[in-house]
Amino acid sequence: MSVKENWEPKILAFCCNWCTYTGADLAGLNRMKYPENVHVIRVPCSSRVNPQFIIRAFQKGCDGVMVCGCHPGDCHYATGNYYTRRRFMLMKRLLEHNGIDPNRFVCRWISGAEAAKFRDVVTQVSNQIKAMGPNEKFREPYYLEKEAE
Amino acid sequence: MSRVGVFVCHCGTNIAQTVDVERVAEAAKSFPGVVYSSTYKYMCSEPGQAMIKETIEKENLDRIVICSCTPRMHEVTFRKMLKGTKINPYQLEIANIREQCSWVHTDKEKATEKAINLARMSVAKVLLNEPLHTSSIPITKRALVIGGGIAGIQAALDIADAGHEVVLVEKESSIGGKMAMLDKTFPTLDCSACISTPKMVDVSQHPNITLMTSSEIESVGGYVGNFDVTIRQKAKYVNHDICTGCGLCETKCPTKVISEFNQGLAKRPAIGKMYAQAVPAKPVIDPNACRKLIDGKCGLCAKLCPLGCINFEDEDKLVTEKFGAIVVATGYQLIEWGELYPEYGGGKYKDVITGLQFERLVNASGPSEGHILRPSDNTEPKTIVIIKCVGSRDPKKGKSYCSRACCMYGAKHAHQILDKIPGAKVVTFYIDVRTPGKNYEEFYDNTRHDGAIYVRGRVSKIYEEDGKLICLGEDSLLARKVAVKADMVVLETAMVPAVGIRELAGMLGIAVDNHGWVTEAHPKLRPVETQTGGVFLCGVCQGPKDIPDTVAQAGAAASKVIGLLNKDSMETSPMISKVDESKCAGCGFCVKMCPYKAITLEDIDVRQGPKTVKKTVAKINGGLCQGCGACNVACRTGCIELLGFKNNQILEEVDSLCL
Amino acid sequence: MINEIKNACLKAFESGEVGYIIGWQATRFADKTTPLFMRSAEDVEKLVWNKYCVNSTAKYALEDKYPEKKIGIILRGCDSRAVARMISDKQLKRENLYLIGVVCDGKEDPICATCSHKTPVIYDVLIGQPTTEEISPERFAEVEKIAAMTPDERYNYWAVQYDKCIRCYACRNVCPACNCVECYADQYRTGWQGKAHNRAENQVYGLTRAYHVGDRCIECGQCERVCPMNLPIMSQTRKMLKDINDLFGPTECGLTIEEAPVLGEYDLNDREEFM
Amino acid sequence: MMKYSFFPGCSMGSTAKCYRLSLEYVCRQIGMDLYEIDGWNCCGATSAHVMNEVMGLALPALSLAKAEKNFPHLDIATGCAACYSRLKTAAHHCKNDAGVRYQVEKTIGMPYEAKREVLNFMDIFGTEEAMTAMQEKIRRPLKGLKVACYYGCLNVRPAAITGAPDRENPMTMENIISLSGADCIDWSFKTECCGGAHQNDATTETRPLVDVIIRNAVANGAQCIVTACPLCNMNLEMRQKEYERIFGTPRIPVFAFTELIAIAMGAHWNEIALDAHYTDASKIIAEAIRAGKEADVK
Amino acid sequence: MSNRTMASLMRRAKVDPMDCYQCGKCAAGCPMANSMDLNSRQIMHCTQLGEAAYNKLISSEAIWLCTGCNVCHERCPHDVDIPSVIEQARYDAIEKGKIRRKSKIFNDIFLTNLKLTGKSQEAFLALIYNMVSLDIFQDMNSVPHMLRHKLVSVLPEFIKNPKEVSNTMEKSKEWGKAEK
Repeated sequence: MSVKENWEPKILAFCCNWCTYTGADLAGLNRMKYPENVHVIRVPCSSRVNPQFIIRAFQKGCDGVMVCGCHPGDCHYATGNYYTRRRFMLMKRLLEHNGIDPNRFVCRWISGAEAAKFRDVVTQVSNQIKAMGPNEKFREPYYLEKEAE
Repeated sequence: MSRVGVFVCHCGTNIAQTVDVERVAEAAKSFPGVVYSSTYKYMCSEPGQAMIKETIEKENLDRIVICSCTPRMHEVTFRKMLKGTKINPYQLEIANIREQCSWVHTDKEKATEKAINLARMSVAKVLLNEPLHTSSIPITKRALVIGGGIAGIQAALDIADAGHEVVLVEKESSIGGKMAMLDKTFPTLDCSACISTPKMVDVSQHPNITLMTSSEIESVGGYVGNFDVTIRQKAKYVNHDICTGCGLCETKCPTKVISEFNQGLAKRPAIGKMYAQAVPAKPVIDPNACRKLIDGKCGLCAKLCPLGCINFEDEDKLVTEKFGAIVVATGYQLIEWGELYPEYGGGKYKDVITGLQFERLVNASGPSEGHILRPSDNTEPKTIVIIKCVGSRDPKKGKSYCSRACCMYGAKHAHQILDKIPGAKVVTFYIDVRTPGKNYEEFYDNTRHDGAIYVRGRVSKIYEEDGKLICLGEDSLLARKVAVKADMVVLETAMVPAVGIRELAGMLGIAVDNHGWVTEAHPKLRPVETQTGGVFLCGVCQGPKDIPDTVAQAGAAASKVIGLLNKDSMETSPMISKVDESKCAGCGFCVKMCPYKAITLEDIDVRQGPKTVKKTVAKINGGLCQGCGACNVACRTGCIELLGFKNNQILEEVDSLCL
Repeated sequence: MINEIKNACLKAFESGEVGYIIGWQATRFADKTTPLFMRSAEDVEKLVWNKYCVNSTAKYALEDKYPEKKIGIILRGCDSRAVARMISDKQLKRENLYLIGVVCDGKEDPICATCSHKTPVIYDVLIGQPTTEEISPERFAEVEKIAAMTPDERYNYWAVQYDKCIRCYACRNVCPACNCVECYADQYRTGWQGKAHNRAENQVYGLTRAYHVGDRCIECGQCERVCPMNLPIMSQTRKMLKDINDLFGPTECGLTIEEAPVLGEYDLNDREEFM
Repeated sequence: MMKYSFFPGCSMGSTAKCYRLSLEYVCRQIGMDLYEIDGWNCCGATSAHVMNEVMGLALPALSLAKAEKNFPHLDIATGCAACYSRLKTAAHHCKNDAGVRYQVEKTIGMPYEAKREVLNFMDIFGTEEAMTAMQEKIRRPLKGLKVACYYGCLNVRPAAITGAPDRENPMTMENIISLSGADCIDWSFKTECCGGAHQNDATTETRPLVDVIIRNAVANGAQCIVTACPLCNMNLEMRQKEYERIFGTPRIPVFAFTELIAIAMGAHWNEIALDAHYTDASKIIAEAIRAGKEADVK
Repeated sequence: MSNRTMASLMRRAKVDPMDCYQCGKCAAGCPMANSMDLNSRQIMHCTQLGEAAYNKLISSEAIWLCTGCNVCHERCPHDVDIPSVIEQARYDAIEKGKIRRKSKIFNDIFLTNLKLTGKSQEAFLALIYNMVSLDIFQDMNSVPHMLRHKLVSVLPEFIKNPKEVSNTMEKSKEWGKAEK
C-alpha cells in the first residue's frame, strides 16, 4: 500500500492519571508543542492497562501505541507500575515475536514534572511511526479497505 | 436509547483560537447517541453551568460530555454541578481539548480533527457509564499509637490534647524508648531525661490516654475509620491495680540478670522497673529470669510484698478494640555489629562499646553514675577513639544508608569525654562529617576547638596489644596509615528498624523498604501517611533521624490523625473495583496484586445441580479499595471491573479513535 | 508396568475412597486410545498403557469440582504438571484427588521429545523408576527460529498460520492453564473478542491466549496436538516462557502445587526497559 | 574415604622439608592416601599471574587438568597457600566463565572441566573424619605449649574464591592443633599478610610486616607460631636473626601445623627433621612433652 | 576520557571505580600502604579521575608492591575488588613497558627459570636475583643453614616434562593483553 499524501498516523497513549497524564497537562500549561496525532486515554494507574488493549488498538487501526506511567517507586498506588513493568516487558516481546515492529509499541516512565520528556517522547514516537508508514499488521480487513478507498 | 449532550467550551480564546469549536460541536451531532451539542464561552462559569443544567432538562439528557480543560481541573466542579440534576454525577466524561490539544498544537485544522477525535472517544465511553453512588463510612473516634518512644509519646499527647481517645501500646514495661537511655541531647546539651520524663508523666496522667505497656499488636483488621486491633497484653505477674511501686521486691530479688536498658553494662533483678523513672512506675517480672517461674523455687517477692500484688499465675490477655486511625512509631535499634565486624574484634574486646553503651556510661543514672569508666577494669580511659559509620554506609556488611544522627552524637560524645576526663585525648575517625541542622555545624566546630581530633578515614582493624586497643586507620588527608593506641573505642553504629516491623507492616498492610523502614505514601508530599488509609507513621520507623525531626514528624502525624477523627464519617469514592461473582473462578491472582489488601477470597453458597456447594470467589472491601485497577488486569476472565474505567469503556475509547 | 497400574487402581477402589479413576482405553484403531473412566474394579480390565496414550487425563477433574469421593487420575509427567497447575490456580483441591503417577516413557507425540519431566511431580503412588531429567536444549528451538526472522517475515509466518485458524477453541478447551469459569473469548458484552472470522480476530485470540497462559504454561503440548489446523501454538507460549527465563531466571511451570506466576509478582530489581 | 590428588608445589621438595616429612608422617598414621599428580608443574606464583593473566591461570590449570585426567574422582590437595590460591583461582574461573575456560584449554592443549574441588590441608585435616582419626593416634600430648596459629592471607582470602566462612578470625587450625594438647592463644594477626610474595624484590618494604606479626604473637603469650604454608613459614622464620638486629623482634620457632601433630603422635625428631628449624625449637617441645607425661601420670 | 578508563576497568576487572567512596578502610588495613607511592585508596581515586591519573597509576611503584593479600577487598564496604584493579593496571603497565626495576628482574628470572625447569628453584632464584639486582649480601646468612639441613638442593631440579610448561607459557603470551 502506498503511503498517502499527508498521511497522519494514529497514536494512542495510555497514561496514568497521577504522573504521565499530569505531565501531559503540564506540557499544555507550558505551551509545548507536539504532533496532533497523539491521543491520550486516561487510566488511574499504568497497572490498569490490560495488554489486550494494545492488541485491540493495533487491530482496530492504531499505528502506534504507548503505555506511560510513574517511575518505579513513585506509583501513586505504591506497587502498580512494578506489575506494569513485568507485563509489558513480556507483552512487547510477544508482539515482536508476532511481527510488530518494536518502534510501534513504546513504554515510558514519565513523571508529573517531566512535561518536556512527554513532549520529546511523543514527538519521537510520532516521527518514527510517520517514517514507517501505516501499520497493517493485526489490522482488520474492514479498516484496510476503508482506507484504500 | 441513551441521550448524550456534548458541550464544547471556548475557554475564552484558550481553546477557540486553535480549535474550531463550532465544527467540533457540529461533528459531535453525528456521533451515536448524541442528541444535542453546543458551544459556550466558559462552561465552568456560573452561566455556563446554568446553561448545561437547563439543557439537561430541556433535552432530557441522561449523560453528558464536556469538551474543555483537563478533567484534573474541573471534573469535580462539573460533578458537583450534576448533583442537583437528574443525571448522576458519574454520567459525565470530559474531553481534554485544552491542555492536550489547543495548547500544544498550532495547526488549527489538525487540532480541530484531534478535538473531534477526543470528543468521539469521550462520547463512546460515556455511553457505557453507569450511575455510581458514593457511600460514607462512619469513623471511630479513637487512635492507636504503636510504640512508646518519644515519637509515640508526642503523637499520643497531641491527639489526646485535641480531645480524642488514644491507646498507646508499648512492648517494653515502660515507655520512654531510646531517648530515656540517652544522657544529653545535641546540640543544646539538654539532659535527655529532664525533657522526656515530664512528657512520659503527662502520658500516664492524661485522661484521654490509655497506656498499655508490655503489650504487642496481635492482629489488625478493618480499614480507615474502622480498624479492629487485637492487642496482646503480656503477663506482668504483678497486679498494677494494687501495686504502689514501693520497690521492696526489686531490692530483695536474689536473681540478677543482664540489664537490657543499661546495654549489658550492669545487672538488674528479675522483678523490677525498667529504670528508675519508668512510666508506669511499677515493676514487672521477667519470666525468662524469675526462678519461681522457671523452676518453682524462690517466690521471695510474693512473700515480701505488703499488698500481695505478685501473681505467678498471671497470663497473657488478648483485647480487641476499635480504632479510627493508627500511628506507627516503632523506632529503631542498633545494628548487631559483632558478627558483621570481626575486624573490630567482633565483640570480644570489652572496651569496644557502642554509642548507646557510652550513653549509659556517661549517664548520671547509669551503672557508673556518670563516670566514664572502661567496662573491662573500671579505670578511666585517657585515649578514646570514636569510629563513625559502623554498619552505616557499608552495603557489603551493614546498611547502605547514612544513619544521620551519628555525626552529631559522635561530636557530642567527644565533647562529653573532653568535658569529663581532664587531659583526655579523643580521636574521631570519620568518612564525612554531616551536620545539616540548626546549630549543628557550630556544635561540631566547638567540639574540635575543645580538642577532639578528627581523622578522615575508616578504621580497618582493632586489636589488643599490651592492654591497649590499637586502631589501624588511614589518615586519608595525609595518605598515611595511623595506629592509635586507645583505652576505649566507641563505635557509632547504624540504626536498623525495630525487630518485628515486617510482621507489623504485614498486619497493617503497609510497605517497608529493603531495610525494613516503613514506606511513606509520598516521600515529599505525604511524608507521614502510608499507602493504607488511616495508618500514619512518625519517628525513626520511617528512616534514621534525630530527636527534633522525630518530634516534628510526630506532631505532623498527630495533626493528620486529628483531621481524620474530627470527621464523623468519610465519603468513599465509588470508583472502586467490583467482582462479578458468577464468573469469578476464585484463582486469587488479584489478591496478591492489591497493594491495599482490599481483596480476600471468600466462600459463597451456590447451587450446582441439585446441591448447594461452597464456591470460592474474590471479595472487595470498598473501604480499602483505592481504585487503581491492577486487579482488573490480573483477572484473565475480566470479572473484576473498576467502575468508571471498565474494560468495555476503555475498549470503546480505543475503537472510537480508530473509526 | 500395566499390571502395576491396574493393581494400584484396584487398591484404590478397594480403599473405598475413590469414586472413579481416569485412564486410557483402546479404540478400534490400533494406534489410538481414548480416555477411560473406571467406575469400579470391573472396569480396570479395560485400562491400557502404551505409546498411544497421548490424551491428557488431567483436565476432566475440572468438570467435577465438588466430587463426593476422590477422583482418581492416572498421570504421566505432563498430566501431573497439569494437575499441579490447576491446584496452584485453586481450581482443584489436592484432597479431592487420588493421583496414580506413572513414569512416562514418551508417547507417540512430537512434544515428548522436549519433555523435561517424565516422572510425575505430584502423586499419591508412583509406578516405575524415576528417571534423571534434563531440560531439552531443543526447548526454545522453534522460538529462536522465529527470532532470527525480520519483523515482516515473522508477521507473514504467523499470517499464514492464523489464516488457517478456524477458532474452534480446542486448544483452550484442552489446556490445563485455561481454567476460567467463562473464557474472555466467550463473553459478548465486554467485547474483548470479535466473533468475526478473519485473520485479525484470529491473531487477537492467539496473542491473548498466549498472554493469558504464558506465565503458567506447563508445556504439555496438548494445544498443538488437538489443533485441527496444525498451528504452532506452543511457539507463542514458549516465547513467553523463554522471555520469563531470560528476564526472571530459570522457570518451569506446574512443578509445585503452590506456584506463583511471574506476572502476579514483582521484584524491585526487575530489569528496567521503560526508562 | 580419605583420598586426594596431591599437588606438592615447589617448596615442599626443598625449603619446606619439615612440613613435607611431618605431613607424610601424619597421613601414614591416619591412613590418608595422597596421590601425587603425575607431571605436575609450578603454579607460577608469584610471577606468572603478575605478568600475564592467561599464564597465571593456564599454569595451574595444566596441573589440575592432569589431576582430572589421572584421578577424575579425587579432590586436589595442596599444602601451600600460594599454590592453593592460584589453583583455586584457576579452577574457579574455569568453572564459572566459559570464555576463560576456552582460553585456558586452548593454551594448555588439553580439556579441563574444573569438576573437582581444590582443598588445602588445613581444611582436609579439619574435617570430622580426619579429626577423629588424628585424635585416636595422639600418644604424646603436648602440655602447656602456647601456640599462635597463623593462616596468612591466601588460605582464607579472597572470600569469593576460597569460600572461607571467617576471614578475620578463622578457627580451623586451632581446632586441629588443640588435638595435640597444645593451647592456642587468641591473637589478632592470624590473617595478616607476611609479605612473602615480595621476599626477594621488596625486602626492605616487607620486613616490618613480619615484625608486627611476631610481636603480636609474643605479646599474646605465644611460644611458637604454626603455619599452613611453606612460604609463610620460611618468611616468618628465615630472617628472624636479621629482624632481631634491625627491629629487636623477639625470636620464636615457626612450625608447620602438621609438625606439632606428628610430634604428639609420637614421631621421632629425625623422622620429621625438627632440627632443621632456623630458630631452636627443641627446648619448648621437650618441655611440652615432659609436662604432658607428668599430667598423664597424675 | 575518564569514561574509557572506567569502562575498560569495569569490563576487565569487573569493578566499577565509582563504587569507591574513598573511605580509606582499604589503605588502613593494607600491609604495604606505608611503602607505596600511591596507597590503595589513591589507586582507586586514580581510576576515577580519568586517563591522566590512570597513567600516573600505571607508572607507580605501588602496583608492583601489592602483595595480593586481598585485605582491602575483604574489608571494603562497597566490595570493590581492588586487587583485580591493580592486576589490570599491571598488565597495562607491562604493555607500556613501565615495570618497577626490581620486579622486572625478579619476575624475568622466575619465569625464565620456570620455562627451563618447570619448577621454581628458590636458591637459584635468590642467588641470581641478588647478583643481578646488586643486593648481593641479602639473605646470605641463611645459606649455611639451608645447605646444612638440605633445605635447598645444590643442583636444579626438573619436573617430568618442562616442555609442556614452556609451551603453555608461550601460548599464554599469544592471547596478548588480558582482553577478553
